[in-house]
Amino acid sequence: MYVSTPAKARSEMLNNRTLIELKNISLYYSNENNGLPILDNINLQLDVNDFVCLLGPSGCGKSSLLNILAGFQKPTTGEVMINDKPHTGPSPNVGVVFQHHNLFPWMTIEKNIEFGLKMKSVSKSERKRLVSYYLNLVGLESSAKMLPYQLSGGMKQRASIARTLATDPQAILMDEPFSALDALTRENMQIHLLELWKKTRKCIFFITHDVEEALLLGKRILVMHSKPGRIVVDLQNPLSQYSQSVQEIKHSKEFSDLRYYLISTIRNSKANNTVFGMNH
Amino acid sequence: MYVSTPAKARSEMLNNRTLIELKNISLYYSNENNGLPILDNINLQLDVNDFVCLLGPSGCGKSSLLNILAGFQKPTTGEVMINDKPHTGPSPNVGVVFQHHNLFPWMTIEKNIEFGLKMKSVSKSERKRLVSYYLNLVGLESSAKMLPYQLSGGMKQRASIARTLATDPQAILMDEPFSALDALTRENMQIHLLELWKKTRKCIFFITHDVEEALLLGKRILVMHSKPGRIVVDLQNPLSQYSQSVQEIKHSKEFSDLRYYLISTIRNSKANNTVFGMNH
Amino acid sequence: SSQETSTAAKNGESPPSSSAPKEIRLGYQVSPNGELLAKALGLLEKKYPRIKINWIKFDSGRDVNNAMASGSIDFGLVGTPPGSIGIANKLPYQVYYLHDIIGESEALVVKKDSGIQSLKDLKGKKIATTFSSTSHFSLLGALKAENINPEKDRITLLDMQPPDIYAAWKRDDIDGAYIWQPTQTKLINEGGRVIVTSKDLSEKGIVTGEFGIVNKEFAKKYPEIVKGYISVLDKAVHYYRDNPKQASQLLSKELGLSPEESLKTMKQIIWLDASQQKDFLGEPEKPGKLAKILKDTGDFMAKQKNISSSPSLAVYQQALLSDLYK
Amino acid sequence: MAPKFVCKKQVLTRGISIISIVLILIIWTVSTNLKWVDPVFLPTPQSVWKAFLELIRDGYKGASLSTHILNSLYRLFLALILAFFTAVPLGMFCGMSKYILAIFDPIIEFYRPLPPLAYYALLVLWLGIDDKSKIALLFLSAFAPLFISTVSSVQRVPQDRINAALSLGASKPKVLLYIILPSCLPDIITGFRTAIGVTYATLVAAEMVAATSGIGWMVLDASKYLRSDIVFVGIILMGGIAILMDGIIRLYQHIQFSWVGKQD
Amino acid sequence: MAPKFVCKKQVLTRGISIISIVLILIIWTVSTNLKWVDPVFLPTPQSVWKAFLELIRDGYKGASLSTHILNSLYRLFLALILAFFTAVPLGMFCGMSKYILAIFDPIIEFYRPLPPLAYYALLVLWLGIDDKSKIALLFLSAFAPLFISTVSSVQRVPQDRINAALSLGASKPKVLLYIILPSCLPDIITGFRTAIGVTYATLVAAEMVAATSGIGWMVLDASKYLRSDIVFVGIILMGGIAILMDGIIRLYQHIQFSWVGKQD
Ligand SMILES: Nc1ncnc2c1ncn2[C@@H]1O[C@H](COP(=O)(O)OP(=O)(O)OP(=O)(O)O)[C@@H](O)[C@H]1O
Ligand SMILES: Nc1ncnc2c1ncn2[C@@H]1O[C@H](COP(=O)(O)OP(=O)(O)OP(=O)(O)O)[C@@H](O)[C@H]1O
Ligand SMILES: [Mg+2]
Ligand SMILES: [Mg+2]
Repeated sequence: MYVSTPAKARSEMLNNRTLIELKNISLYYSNENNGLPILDNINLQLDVNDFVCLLGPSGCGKSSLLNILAGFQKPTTGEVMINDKPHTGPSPNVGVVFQHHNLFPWMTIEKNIEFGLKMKSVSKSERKRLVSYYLNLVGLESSAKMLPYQLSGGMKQRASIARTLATDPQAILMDEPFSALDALTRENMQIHLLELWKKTRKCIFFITHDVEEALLLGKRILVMHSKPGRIVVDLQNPLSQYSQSVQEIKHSKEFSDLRYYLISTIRNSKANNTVFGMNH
Repeated sequence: MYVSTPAKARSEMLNNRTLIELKNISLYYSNENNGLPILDNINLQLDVNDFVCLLGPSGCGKSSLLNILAGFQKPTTGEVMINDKPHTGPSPNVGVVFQHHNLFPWMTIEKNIEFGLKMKSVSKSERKRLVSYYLNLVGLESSAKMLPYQLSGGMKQRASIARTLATDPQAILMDEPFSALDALTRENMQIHLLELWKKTRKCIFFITHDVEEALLLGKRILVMHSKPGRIVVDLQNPLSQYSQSVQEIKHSKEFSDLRYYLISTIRNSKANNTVFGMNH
Repeated sequence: SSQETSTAAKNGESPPSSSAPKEIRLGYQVSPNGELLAKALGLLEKKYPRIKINWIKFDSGRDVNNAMASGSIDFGLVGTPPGSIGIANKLPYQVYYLHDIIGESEALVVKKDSGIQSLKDLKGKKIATTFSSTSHFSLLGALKAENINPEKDRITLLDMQPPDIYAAWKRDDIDGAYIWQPTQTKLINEGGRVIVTSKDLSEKGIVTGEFGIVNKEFAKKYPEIVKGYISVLDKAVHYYRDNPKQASQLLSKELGLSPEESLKTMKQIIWLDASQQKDFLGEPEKPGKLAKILKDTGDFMAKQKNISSSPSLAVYQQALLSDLYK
Repeated sequence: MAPKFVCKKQVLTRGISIISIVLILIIWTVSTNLKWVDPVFLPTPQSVWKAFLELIRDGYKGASLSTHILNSLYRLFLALILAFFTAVPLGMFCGMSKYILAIFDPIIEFYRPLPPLAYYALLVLWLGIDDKSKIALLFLSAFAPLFISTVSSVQRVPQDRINAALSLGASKPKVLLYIILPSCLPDIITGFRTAIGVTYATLVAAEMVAATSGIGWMVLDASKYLRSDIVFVGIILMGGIAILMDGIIRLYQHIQFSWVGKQD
Repeated sequence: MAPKFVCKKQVLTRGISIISIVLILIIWTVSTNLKWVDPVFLPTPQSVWKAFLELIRDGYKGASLSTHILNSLYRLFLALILAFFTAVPLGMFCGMSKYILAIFDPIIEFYRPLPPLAYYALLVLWLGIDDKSKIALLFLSAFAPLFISTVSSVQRVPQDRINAALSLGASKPKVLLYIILPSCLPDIITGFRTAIGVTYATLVAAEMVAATSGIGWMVLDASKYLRSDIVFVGIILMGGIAILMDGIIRLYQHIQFSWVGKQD
């Protein structure tokens, strides 16, 4: 796998330095939501070589948290630090794969992927090489010259993953990146992502609603509860140490125990906090 | 569960009359895609009380097929019939849940759900009742007065499901409706949908990339291959006859056999037709 | 050119390169007078072949005033009302020549079936004219002379351009108009009757005319050019007096009329040559009567509240270049 | 906390705008009082103020200042309302159907760039010298920008959104009313703002013919007599009224279209 | 097959447009030849044609027809180009930052609705009677619609899209150039079309003072002499040129902005 040099250099000095830190974050969107905060007193540290998976019920504030990490959203109170400096706006150090693809609609897929490289003043030949590498990675070679509206939902999502990966940021924040993919494409993408992380050890923050995915990918797993959004579980994933194949991991006892534990934690959040049920 | 009368009446005369029929459909988008059709010679009949799940790799043409069924897209060749009449445009008989939510951005969630009812000239009090019923169904009571942009991804998807269900069409076409939902919300929505179908026996066409979901929901399961898009599997799902609980079904031998069969069929499509692989 | 050099030589001046400007910019208006004829004959070009002559057309005295104020032209032509407005506002120009006095070319034309026989019958009628023009001034003057107050007698005066006047006339929206050629003839042909003309009014002392103005600086710097241009204008007037047919032929294109019609309108104003100027522009000790005409015009407009105030006669007198016709 | 923040920002922008205006006023005062510019053309603020007081007291040529303003506003509003209720529906139909567009397109494309001064005589001939021809002229100048922006914004409504509405049982007219109109409204309002500006700018031309009242006529008439103090009073009044109108529309835009630019 | 279908549709719309034009020509011919309208105001097509041939042969008042047209187009294009390269960047900055907007907003809001006829005298005073003041007037009339549409379209760019670009390492100027500009271009082009129309409509006013050439001046001058045949030649030429210009822009829009209204 090709990785540009700075990333390689970084990957060699494996350590636990904090990359992004949230201190006492809370978030309100105007005065709605019955005065309850969307996010309440969140403290979180992402290390330079973390792979964090965030689970939580729909609407609990996962994307909002990601927006704060990315610098898109100013928290109502609290501080966000990146590399020990205040993090006040979007930064090229933090790549983001959005929940909705967010491709530039007037650029072909190729141009979309090339955009970040152009912004980093990568040379033309290198750009070409990287674009074709990432197009291949996400299986979109044959759609390189198409505009986003000409792609299917899953293809758009893949293109937007490629666009972010191509710029090789220090941290990658991904908001349910694989949710529109079929099982097989998804499996492939998971394997690619894990390999990428193992090689570069860059910080990945990965929102998913699939507990199994979180267990297979994450070095660390967070669970959020809603109303107000807060982190209730923050565990090191023991499975990430294993070197077995995916199938083996999936069939291990630890996997199904953890899966059960996480599912019941998430379920708990629901029972406690929402009226959502099957009472009809 | 509340269902308005016409649907009830219809559900009583269970039969196998064809509701939507595709005859020799093929589809090209302008002259791209190397001259290959997106859809090639598709023949398909949806019965009035069918529950069809469509599986297939990303970009194979599932959404395109749905667009044709919905009357949004004119096929390049072939005929589409609904109730034995040519189906040339969008119709209130065919409700659609889009892959991307497609809510009306200036209407509150409540107003979005009410829209279809208003168009059907449902009385105001009835409208109010139905809106609050469906809001409750998808767990969005507390967000009723919010605008779409104020909702999370999963909430938007649920709102758009509620909007379509509320109008009670003869057929419901759903394009990966649960893909942005967390496992639990998803499970709930699946149960709701299945119950709805069992009560009303309306025609449901359900695109998903989750084989298990297809097995749990579908009375009939289709698999598409890509380049060109065509239906390679069309089987009656034996599991849909079972009255066991979801957990029991999931642990049955038949379930895992079918699951394995379907996954390998989809995988086959990939191996045959795309260069997408892990060769790096 | 021989004439030019000889004049320069006679006055013992330095050669034209230093005493003459590179370019003379003249703002003219399409009025059947000596300036237009001089332009058509190319007399100025012939007189100063080494100077670039730039003729710039204007459609109203207001625009000439603006152009003068912005220093865009050296010579200009204005009617008495805008001229006195300019002088009252101390625009940087002086009068060097009275081109013509308006006669029958401007007149009050009314519909034959409107029952208007004289100015007295205008009560309650709608009369159109182009505001701030010589026609407007004449109309107001005529009414005042008859002691008619437009407001009291409910005469509606409408501000319109000639094409609109014609359109409104055809629709019977107006009962009459005080207007110039060629619209005047058109109205007469469409069932109009002349009640009063500017010629009648000038006899009563309500004089309107068109005069030439020159930038103050320019006049101070190049008095010979001013004199030279006056001789050109004089020559044009005499050419017209001697060959009216040819003159009308020459002007017909600029006027947009047939040669016959052109001749008719040319005859409807009083052309003045250089010898007649002394009377109007006067001498340094004895300012001419144009100052009085302008003062009257200014006073009248001040009374109409068109301008805030009209200065003293001396101001108007100072605006006349009185040392040209000794 | 959040609302407070918004308030502070608004106060700041308001403040900057006021500083910007005051600065211009200062430049105006200084440059005129030091006679850098001929006062005949750029009068001093004092003389403009004096003229304003005079106009309030005496009116201008037989009508009070408020009559002039109200007459103009009456013409303006009538024209704008007419234009809005013709250009927007027509624009929506034309945006929906290429065939309907093909009928009207050549006509509108042709008249649109024509200078009002070039065809005003025709309007006078057909409609007379009363308010009718003036309103027609204003109407014509408001119509085109509104029509263009309506058509192009209708053509830009996502097809999926229309399909969604049709599938929900909306008839075509209802789609037009409930889906396309609200989708386009932000664009239409922007077009309307342009239309107001253009119409306003045509006011003087419209009141050039046979007007004896109206703020546009006042400005034009005063300029003939080099009464630039009155011209400036008129210009400032016109500008002020226009800013007021535009401000109201922008407030409406701000309140009504919070969703714009936020959908994904 | 698909492209064929598109072609057919295009031919059909083209056909409808032509029918629409022919219909107007027929009404014109019939109504004038039957003298329903005074030929002084609405000349017959024949006489207009005759005048056209005459103008081609002899020109109009000292300049050939092509000189008139080219002079006007020169003024127009210069003004439009200037306006485009000032209004669009300024509008983009103002759309990005409420503070920058606050500086310029009061000025532009104020001058925007002012009638050119009201302040033309000032322009002449400052810039003289040459092309400069004419181009300035045209520039001012093109500036406002372009500015407004730019500002409002920049304000409408989804924040997420800007965030995406920033996260991909684009600096703020690059976001402006590579993301905001292309996002707004469809709106800006629509604004530009409006601006062309408005500027064109101002052409007669601009050529009213001290012009001796220009198609606008020709129309105005001819109308003074009630030469409505020449006025109509001028009007039709102006309309024709405008349609041509607009057609080119629309073609560009059609080719360039296929993505508009299709994104989800
Ligand atoms: N702009 C906004 N204004 C008001 N409320 C908002 C806004 N954006 C999000 N919210 C609210 O914040 C809460 C959390 O939203 P968020 O998008 O973070 O959820 P999420 O965890 O990402 O959910 P999902 O898994 O469905 O994407 C929701 O209740 C939503 O209604
Ligand atoms: N407007 C269009 N123009 C050209 N090609 C298109 C267009 N829309 C879709 N396609 C192509 O058609 C193919 C099928 O697209 P479709 O959206 O039907 O896939 P899908 O099966 O729904 O995929 P997914 O599961 O990713 O949503 C894709 O290869 C896509 O590139
Ligand atoms: Mg989310
Ligand atoms: Mg799809």
